Amino acid sequence: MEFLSDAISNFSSPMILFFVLGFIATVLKSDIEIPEVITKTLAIYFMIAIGLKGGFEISKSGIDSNLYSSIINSLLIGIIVPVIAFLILKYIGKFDSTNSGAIAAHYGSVSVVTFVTAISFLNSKTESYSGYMVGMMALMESPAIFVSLFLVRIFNSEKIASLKSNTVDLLKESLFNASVVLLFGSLLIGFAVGEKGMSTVKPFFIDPFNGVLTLFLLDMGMIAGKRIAEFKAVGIFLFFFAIVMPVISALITIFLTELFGFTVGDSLLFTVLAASSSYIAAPAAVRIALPQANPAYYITMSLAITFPFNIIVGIPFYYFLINLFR
Amino acid sequence: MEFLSDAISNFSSPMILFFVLGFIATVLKSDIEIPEVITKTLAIYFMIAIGLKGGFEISKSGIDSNLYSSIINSLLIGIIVPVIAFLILKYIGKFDSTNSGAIAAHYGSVSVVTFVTAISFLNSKTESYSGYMVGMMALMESPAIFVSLFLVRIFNSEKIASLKSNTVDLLKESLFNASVVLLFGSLLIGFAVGEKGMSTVKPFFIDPFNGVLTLFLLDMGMIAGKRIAEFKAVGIFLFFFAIVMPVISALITIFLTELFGFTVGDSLLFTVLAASSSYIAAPAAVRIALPQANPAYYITMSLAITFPFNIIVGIPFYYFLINLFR
Amino acid sequence: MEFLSDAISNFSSPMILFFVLGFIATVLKSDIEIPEVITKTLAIYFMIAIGLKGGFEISKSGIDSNLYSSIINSLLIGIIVPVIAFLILKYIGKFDSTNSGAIAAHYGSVSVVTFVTAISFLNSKTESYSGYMVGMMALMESPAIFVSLFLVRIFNSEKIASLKSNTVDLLKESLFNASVVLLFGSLLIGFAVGEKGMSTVKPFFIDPFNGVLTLFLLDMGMIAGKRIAEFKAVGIFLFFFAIVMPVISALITIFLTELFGFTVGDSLLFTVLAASSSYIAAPAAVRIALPQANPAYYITMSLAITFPFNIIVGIPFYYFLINLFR
Amino acid sequence: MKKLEIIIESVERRRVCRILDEVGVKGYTIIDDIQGRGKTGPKSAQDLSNILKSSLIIVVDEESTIIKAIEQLKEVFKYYSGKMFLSDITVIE
Amino acid sequence: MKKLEIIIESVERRRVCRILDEVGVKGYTIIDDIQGRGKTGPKSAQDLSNILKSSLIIVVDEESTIIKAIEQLKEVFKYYSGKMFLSDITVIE
Amino acid sequence: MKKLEIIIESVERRRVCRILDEVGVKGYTIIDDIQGRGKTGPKSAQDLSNILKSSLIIVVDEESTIIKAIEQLKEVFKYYSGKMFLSDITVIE
Ligand SMILES: Nc1ncnc2c1ncn2[C@@H]1O[C@H](COP(=O)(O)O)[C@@H](O)[C@H]1O
Ligand SMILES: Nc1ncnc2c1ncn2[C@@H]1O[C@H](COP(=O)(O)O)[C@@H](O)[C@H]1O
Ligand SMILES: Nc1ncnc2c1ncn2[C@@H]1O[C@H](COP(=O)(O)O)[C@@H](O)[C@H]1O
Ligand code: NA
Ligand code: NA
Ligand code: NA
Repeated sequence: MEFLSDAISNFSSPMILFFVLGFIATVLKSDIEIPEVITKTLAIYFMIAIGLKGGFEISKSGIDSNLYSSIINSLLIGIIVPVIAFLILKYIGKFDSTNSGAIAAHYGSVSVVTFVTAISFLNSKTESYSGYMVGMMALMESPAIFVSLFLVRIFNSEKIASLKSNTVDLLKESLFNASVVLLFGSLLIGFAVGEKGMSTVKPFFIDPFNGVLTLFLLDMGMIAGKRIAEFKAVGIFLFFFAIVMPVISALITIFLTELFGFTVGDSLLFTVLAASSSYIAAPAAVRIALPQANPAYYITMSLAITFPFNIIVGIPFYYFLINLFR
Repeated sequence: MEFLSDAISNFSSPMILFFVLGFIATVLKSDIEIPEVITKTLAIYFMIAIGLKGGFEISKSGIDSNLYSSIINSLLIGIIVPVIAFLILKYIGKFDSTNSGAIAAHYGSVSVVTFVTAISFLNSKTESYSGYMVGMMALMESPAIFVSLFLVRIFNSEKIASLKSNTVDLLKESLFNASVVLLFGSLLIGFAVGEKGMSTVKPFFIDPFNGVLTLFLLDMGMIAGKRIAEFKAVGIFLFFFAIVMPVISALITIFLTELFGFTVGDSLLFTVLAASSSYIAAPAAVRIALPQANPAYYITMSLAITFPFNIIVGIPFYYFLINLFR
Repeated sequence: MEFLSDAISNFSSPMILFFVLGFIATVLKSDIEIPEVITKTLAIYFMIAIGLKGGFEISKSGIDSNLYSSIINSLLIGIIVPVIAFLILKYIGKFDSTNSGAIAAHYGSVSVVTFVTAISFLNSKTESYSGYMVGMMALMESPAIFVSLFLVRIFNSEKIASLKSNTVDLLKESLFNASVVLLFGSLLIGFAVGEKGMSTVKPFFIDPFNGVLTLFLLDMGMIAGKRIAEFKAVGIFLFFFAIVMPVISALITIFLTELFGFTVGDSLLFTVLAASSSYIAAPAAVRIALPQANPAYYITMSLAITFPFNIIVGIPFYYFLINLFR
Repeated sequence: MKKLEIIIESVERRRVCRILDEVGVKGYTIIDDIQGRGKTGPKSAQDLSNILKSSLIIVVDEESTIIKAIEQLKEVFKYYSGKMFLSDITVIE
Repeated sequence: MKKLEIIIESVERRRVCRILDEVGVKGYTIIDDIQGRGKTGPKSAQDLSNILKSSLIIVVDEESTIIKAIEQLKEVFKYYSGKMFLSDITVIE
Repeated sequence: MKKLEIIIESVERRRVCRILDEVGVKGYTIIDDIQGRGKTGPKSAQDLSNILKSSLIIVVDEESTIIKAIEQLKEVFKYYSGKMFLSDITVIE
């Protein structure tokens, strides 16, 4: 079976193995300490690197006709995924609207590192993808958060108790969110600088990319390992949700991308974006906007269950599914 | 016009574009956060890298007869620029001696990152320069600070109210200042290790240099963007001073380098050093030595006005002027 | 004399020169500040890099028959060195058992950066070594610490006054110690990922290795320079011990490796491991387990005397001795 | 004079400072990135967002100003995790 | 209410928190990576292990609980370097 | 016993410690890289030099020693930005 061999070869990439090492090390209580400032800087590095690369690809290939359908697809996913997540949590999981909305916001938004890992997976398959997919990721960061807050407001108007000034803060923070600005900015710069400009930054932003990702995933493994201790707080329903929801989002997205006729590479990236769950932008926004929601839920689910699931099993599985339908 | 095309091509380099991105991001209140420890480490990286490269170049080319005139030129600039700055501030700007001296110290001293950006500009023009120019930069860091303090003392003897122990602290700090030691040290090491030694460090200190500079300038853009809020505190006179003074320093230096007969590359680097304003060494020294001076003035002018002006407009403009005179 | 030329060529490598620069800069009170988080991250980088490289080498060459004798040799050194150190300190130096044991633990354990510098030395000599030597280093980190604690317990049963819970903490911390887990983990991953996996991380973990080491040694030079101020607290006996003990350990190890018939490369690495003194794992463990011991002794000796001695004089000297006996 | 020590989760630090500015306190000092444990469990910096960290803000001012600040801050503490401690202090300089 | 400020060398920070948890204090706040000087000389972060740094732990609780905590903590202070300071405080929130 | 809390801009931190050493205080604790706002406006670490940051230094000692320290420190506060706060405290260990 191709899926199995893909999964196994994915599993034997240094990135995934270092993620697992970090996870195990933390469970064994070994205090490998990657300082937080490094983690944050590497996250910025990745956004610049994929932005530059994406923009440069666009400048070479031009913008094809799929751009518009890609934008529509991004926005569709940004609405459909949080709505489904919200309904499942509220009506099957019997969670209150606030917690349902808080979690839905995370699953509707996206994870940059999952995307980056998927790109690394595609590269190892020599499967191409469109440069503007980085833009699609930037596009998908915020809408689902607003959709989720809107759902909470509809279902739960009087209990929404956050402060007035919050909404303004939140809007500003989401629109000009650090990662949105960095991604779009780097995309534009990558587009503008051409071959010569790219060659000057290649030895820093392109060549060591996978190695840096390895270090970062070691760190992510440790963060996930620490979070897994909160497992009990999450409970069995949310645990399964954190695995099933990505698959649901993936299936919907595979269907949509099939409809739109995107390439295999673009389809996988869309699918991974839909299936991934945010753990940087969404937690910050949700903590401010929905303070009554329990952060132990969404942080643990995103970091310790969905992220590992996606990078280890999800990516090769979605790739297998996409190829199955062709 | 060649200047325009140079300015535009400078403006479309990834480094400058990321500076602008950082600036815009901050103005839009996007909280991209490059931790301060990273900024400080990158500053060290640049000093080592240019020191090593400069030293290695000297070891290959030998020290030419221009070295002595270069040293004289460095010291001349280190005296002339702060004196002119001081007189303009005191007699045209009507500032008190303390603030005039504080600002003059910054414009007399130099900015490592402006120098590094100029080197990157020269490389893109395949214009050569002498390895010992890094040494000239190290030489130019401190004298102007002492000249400025001396001017304050002359013009304002009784009001100088800093503590006794300060002068000793200051002398020690300036002579064996971190950047002076690092630059000279790396220059010596670059000179000593030869081809083989250089090749072992090249993949870290030479190849990714421009990429690292890109990341650093993103950060500088954000720092400048935050500082620009203090714009009002600075006032219209100082705003113009922060743009006109670099041009004055540049014209003087272009005249001097013409006199001495330096190459275009060396002349540009001298000009950029003269035109640049310090924002690491000088603020620390001045804050200790002249506590009554207002830091909002000198920090904002150096970081938020002169630095952007020099790297975006100044460098190609000075290059144009230098070529005009040949 | 070959030793002299080796020592001089070692001394003119950029790594050693930057160590010296860092040392001098600190003595001159220049505040070059490499933030601690960077130092810690670089230490992690080195462990991953040498682990990966070692594992990959094993996967290429296979495990040879020397593996078993290497393990025995590692354990032998881990017992002999701390016992000798303890006896010298207690009976010649007249130190109490607690301080003797504390210092013995450091000299029995190993220094990753000394090992890394030795690898860099071997590379410059194009002398090969076995991939599993990284594993030997990991193996040698903890045993000597336990042996030393055991000696203190025997010689000084009633005065051992550390808290109950400490022993459990300590055992856990030593067995699943961060560096042990990282080294073994990276070794396994390097073994598993093969040529293709290695090539994806090479531009980050292999190519810039020596350059990163240069930056790290600048930092180590500064740390050593700061520690040297505690020189007086250490006293003349411990000062000589910090130089003579590495040579004793080296001689014993050279004899053992001769017996076992290891290659020159492996023998040097074993010798350097035996001669090196821990300054990350051992201090933390000893501070917890033997709080009455004086940290000024062991930290200063390890960092400010033995480490510089080993990387500057020791490595080429041990290499000379090993070749002398063949 | 009174000293008010405010421990507040990082995401709300900016709002707390804004409130202090509005109330017109003479000044305050901020220590960021602190950890702790309270009734809502441990708060230690183990995720990539900043939501599991706190800041410590120290305000020294007249009792009346501090009381005004407390009034306003209580609104924040309704929803967000943290503590406020009050004690006596003398301002030397 | 009482405020207990504990300055303890970093290697023992975890044990101190464990003791506070066992004694049942309501909460505590931790500031890591602090420097200082005491009778055992300067403590500043200049080595690669963490043994030359301290943490500051602040506990606010009823006097009785604080006294219990102090009893237990004295054991740690027998062997490790640090300080404990006690003062009065009012809990607002 | 008295507790003196000194907030001083980073460039002068070393001098303050030197003064404390000279006066002969028993010890002190330093928290670096703190931010704040006072009458001279906001102090937050947004530049490459260290001039826009402060340090918090805590000294606990006999009243007489603290008073001596304050005398000496006032010289520094004439020119540099910062605050000194004094309160009562009990030393446990
Ligand atoms: N009794 C206490 N003493 C000191 N700090 C506390 C105390 N209770 C809570 N905190 C701090 O306030 C934060 C939030 O507390 P809580 O809202 O009770 O979870 C904790 O993470 C601690 O940093
Ligand atoms: N009198 C004091 N005031 C404030 N902090 C102190 C004092 N004495 C000691 N410390 C702190 O406690 C640590 C250990 O002190 P010691 O055990 O006396 O060496 C020092 O590094 C300081 O951080
Ligand atoms: N009322 C206050 N309460 C607490 N900290 C203060 C207060 N006033 C000033 N500070 C601190 O002292 C620093 C310098 O204050 P100033 O000299 O008034 O500008 C500020 O950045 C704050 O960190
Ligand atoms: Na998603
Ligand atoms: Na200048
Ligand atoms: Na050893």
